[in-house]
Amino acid sequence: MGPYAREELLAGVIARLIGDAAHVAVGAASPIPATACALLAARGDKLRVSLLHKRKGNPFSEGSRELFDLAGQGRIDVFFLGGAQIDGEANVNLVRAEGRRFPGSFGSAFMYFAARRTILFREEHSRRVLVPKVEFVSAPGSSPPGVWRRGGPQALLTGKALFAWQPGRRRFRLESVHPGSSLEEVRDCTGFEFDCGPTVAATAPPSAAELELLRGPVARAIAPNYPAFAAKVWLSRSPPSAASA
Amino acid sequence: MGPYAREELLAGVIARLIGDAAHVAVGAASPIPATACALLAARGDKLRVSLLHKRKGNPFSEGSRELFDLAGQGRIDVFFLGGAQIDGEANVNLVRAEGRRFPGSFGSAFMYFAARRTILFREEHSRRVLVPKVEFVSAPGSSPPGVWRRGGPQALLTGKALFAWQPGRRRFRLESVHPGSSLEEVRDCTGFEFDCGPTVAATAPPSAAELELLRGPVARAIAPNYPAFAAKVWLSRSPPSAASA
Amino acid sequence: MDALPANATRFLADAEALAAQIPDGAQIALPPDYSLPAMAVVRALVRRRAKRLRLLGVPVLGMCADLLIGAGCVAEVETSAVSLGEAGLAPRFTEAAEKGELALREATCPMIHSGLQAAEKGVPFMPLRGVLGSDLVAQRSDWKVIDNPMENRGQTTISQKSWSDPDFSDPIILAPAISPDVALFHARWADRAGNVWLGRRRELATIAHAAKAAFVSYESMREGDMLEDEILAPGVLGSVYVSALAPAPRGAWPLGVADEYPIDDAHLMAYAKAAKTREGFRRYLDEWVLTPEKNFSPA
Amino acid sequence: MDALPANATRFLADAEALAAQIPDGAQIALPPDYSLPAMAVVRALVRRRAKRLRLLGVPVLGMCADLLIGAGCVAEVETSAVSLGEAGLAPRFTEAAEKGELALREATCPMIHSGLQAAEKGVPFMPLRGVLGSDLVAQRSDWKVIDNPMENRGQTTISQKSWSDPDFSDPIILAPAISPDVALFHARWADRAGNVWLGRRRELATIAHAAKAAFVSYESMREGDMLEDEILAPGVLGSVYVSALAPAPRGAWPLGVADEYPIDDAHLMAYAKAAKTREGFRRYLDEWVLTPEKNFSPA
Repeated sequence: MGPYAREELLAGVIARLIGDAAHVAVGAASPIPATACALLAARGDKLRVSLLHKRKGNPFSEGSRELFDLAGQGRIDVFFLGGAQIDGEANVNLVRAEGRRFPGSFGSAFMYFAARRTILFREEHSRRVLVPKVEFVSAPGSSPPGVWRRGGPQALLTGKALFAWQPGRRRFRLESVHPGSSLEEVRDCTGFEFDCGPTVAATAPPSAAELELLRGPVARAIAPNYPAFAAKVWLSRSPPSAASA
Repeated sequence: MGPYAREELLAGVIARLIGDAAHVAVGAASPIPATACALLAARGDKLRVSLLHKRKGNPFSEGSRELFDLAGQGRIDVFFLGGAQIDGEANVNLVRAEGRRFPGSFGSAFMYFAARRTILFREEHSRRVLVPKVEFVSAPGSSPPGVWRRGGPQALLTGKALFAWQPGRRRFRLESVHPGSSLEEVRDCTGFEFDCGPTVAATAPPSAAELELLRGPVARAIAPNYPAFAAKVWLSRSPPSAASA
Repeated sequence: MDALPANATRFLADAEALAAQIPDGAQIALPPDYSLPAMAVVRALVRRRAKRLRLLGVPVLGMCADLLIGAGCVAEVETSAVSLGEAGLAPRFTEAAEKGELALREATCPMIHSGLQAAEKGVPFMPLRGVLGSDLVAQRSDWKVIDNPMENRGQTTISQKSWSDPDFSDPIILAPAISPDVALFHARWADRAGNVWLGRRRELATIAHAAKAAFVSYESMREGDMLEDEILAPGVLGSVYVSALAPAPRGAWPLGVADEYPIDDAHLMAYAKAAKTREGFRRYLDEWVLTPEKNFSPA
Repeated sequence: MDALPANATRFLADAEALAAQIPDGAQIALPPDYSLPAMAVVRALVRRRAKRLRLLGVPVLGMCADLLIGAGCVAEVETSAVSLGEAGLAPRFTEAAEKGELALREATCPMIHSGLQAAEKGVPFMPLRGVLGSDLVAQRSDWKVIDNPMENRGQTTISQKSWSDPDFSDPIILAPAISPDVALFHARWADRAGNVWLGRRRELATIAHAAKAAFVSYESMREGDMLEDEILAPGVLGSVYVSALAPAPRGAWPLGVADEYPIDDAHLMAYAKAAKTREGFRRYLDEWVLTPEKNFSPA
């Protein structure tokens, strides 16, 4: 890749996807979304970030139901979901695939409806993950008219590409391919059909200004909650003073 | 009256009504029920008493809904209700009577169903209070079959008499008349019809042992939350050391 | 008032500035007198001549509401009771109710709690046991009765008929979600992150969760982020729910703040006596509310 | 287990004594690994060879459940996930689920929270938005779908047909009340009145409110009645909900207690690795669970 880490590229893409959201909730094992939020904060955006399961402190005082109540109230603008499988209709499977058991649906069956936007994020981009039809729908990508649904998928970001969700067509559209990958490779590795314009852009890499923030204040903000991640991404490059704390 | 205060007699009656209940909840302006609970505690009974709106501390940590949740869970054995009006079917009116406005129903419409037993307690015994039919049913004395109801009235205690509730007949039965009152006086002052055996007992006054407890540990336990009440009942008799605290 | 302010807790100068945020006609959820009422802001609402307020008692009201009612700020009251506790009936409420000057939505405590919890969870209703057979039900067309759907496999019918019909099968009442325009209360502490400390008065957190906006006065500012402190955190309402904050030392007076100052019983008794008449109430307002230097107790 | 123990918080000697209170076949509600799991009691359950336990994850499970599953103590699991977090999949759960050795009741977090809150309020169900369209719904015959009764004045129909039928009008899912036989968790402090301090882990209070009995291990005994202390009270679970208590210093280890000790990441990683095979899990049990002197970390 270029003069930046893959994690830095992905965090930059997520930061652009978050855009002007007011409140983002980031789950436990999500260092890259957390990095994206820290990047926006470092840029001076007035973004509220609720990091779930921080090592010290946490944003909640009503126990583990508060995240779901917040979302029910309409106070979560952006949430993230992964998936053992994701299909072309943006259905998410966190339960089982090909005889293998995964942890379970967590709160996906609610959060996918209640958060205003959900960014699907899975680094592995393969036909094993991106399937024509999920084996088990933990949370559906869309709902019939008459069924309450505040929000749904915004985009699907993988280690190779960015897809935008088209609610009207209930299909993904390939938005950009990351530097180092190609449209052909993306087609080969995607198990579902998707729309695609006549030309496909390359995903914009992080700017020099963004990289400076990422390697300075962002790295220092991320290190306490994700020490292994911060060490891997930044310690070998330009070690921020607190990354090893 | 005898060598005891009316409040001591009433507290003794309530203590007997509480019997072997495990958990009693006592409302804000209820010094006599609180005294009854303190008497049971002083006797060594393993009674749990939740005093609502204590001046210092309180038994709850979930805010003002906790009492109702506790009752919904079936954890409140005995509760107390008064009423601007109470009728012969044990309906309670806390809202309005004869053009006058009262504070409102509070939680009565729920607690009367959810507490295992409710002791109706109103010192004023008059046709103004004990009416044939309440003007407004804040909480009904009984419910049709098929309607969920864990508990209901146990008894009605006034300044003149004790009535037992007969769920099968949906009527009160006069249980005893307090010393100083008569059956005739009770009939004169009661606006609803009630059952009555061939002979009516006199309400048993507090025993010497009970009076000793009332004027010692009970008075000391009650004084911090009900200073005016404790001073009125006990300070003139045999002042317990902490009654003025 | 539609947008939920996710990232914009504003720090205002004082109770007057908070009162200025609350528009005429707003539905304001208020705590009981024993649960951190924002009395300084209530007095400021009287001074700014607020109009047509709709009060929601969570679940009961006291002096807080009586002042606003007496001062002519209130069009509607939804509550399960209004009372001054030891000091007796709330005189301005009582007279207004007896004269039919208020739109009254009578309730019972847990229906209000459940309605707020429904809004807190973003659901349209919450079921509650009991209540059926109370005359409250007939007055509240927004309270629905259905057969318990967990017991009935076939059809379940909304109560057009009386719930006491014998073919009603395990009827249960539904509290509609209540999402007040404004939650208004006082806090012991605030911090620079916009969090406030309510201690065990969790009903205030529920109000704030359910409301479209929460305005909070506070006794004093505390250093550090209280949500990062494991001992304080359980009593904190996070800033995500707090629209605006302002300092108001002794801001609950003549009511109390646990561990700070007790209820001023003598003042409450004096109020209850004065407010028995319109003239007495006017004199009370002149002396204790409209005169700026007496906005709060000197003690 | 039918009677709710209102006035009888019992003080027991140790984790073994608590484990002895939990009968085979009981439904036990357990917190996530980050929320004060009673690991010492879990190990004691393994030692007493508990059988046919039914675990309820509130709302997810971790090492706590994996140990019990691996040791053959568990017949059924209801949860929205089982995971060791940073340490990866829960290996004994994963193998048991893949081999079909467990009765699995798949859920999603807020359905579990809502079910417990229904039991907390003594109502038969609580509605929840979302969830419709998830394959979870078809698996859970105890989850009902109805038309939103607040919007529909006429008839409302229990879902015999599919909720996605076009004549379904604003369908909403109902979580049935969940009243576990036992709530089991760890607390930072207990006091002589039988109260325990859970801090901001309020889901533990909800479990205890909803459960028929609550068994709590604690780090240390604190002087005074914590419910009388305004600073501590917001984090307290009152003794009315606590059936029995026992001391278990470092009782959450290898998981953590905020401000007391952190999660022992290295141990958790070692467990995750060892438990990948039945033999490795057996060796782990021998070394860390069945050997009395190693019941908890020496640190």
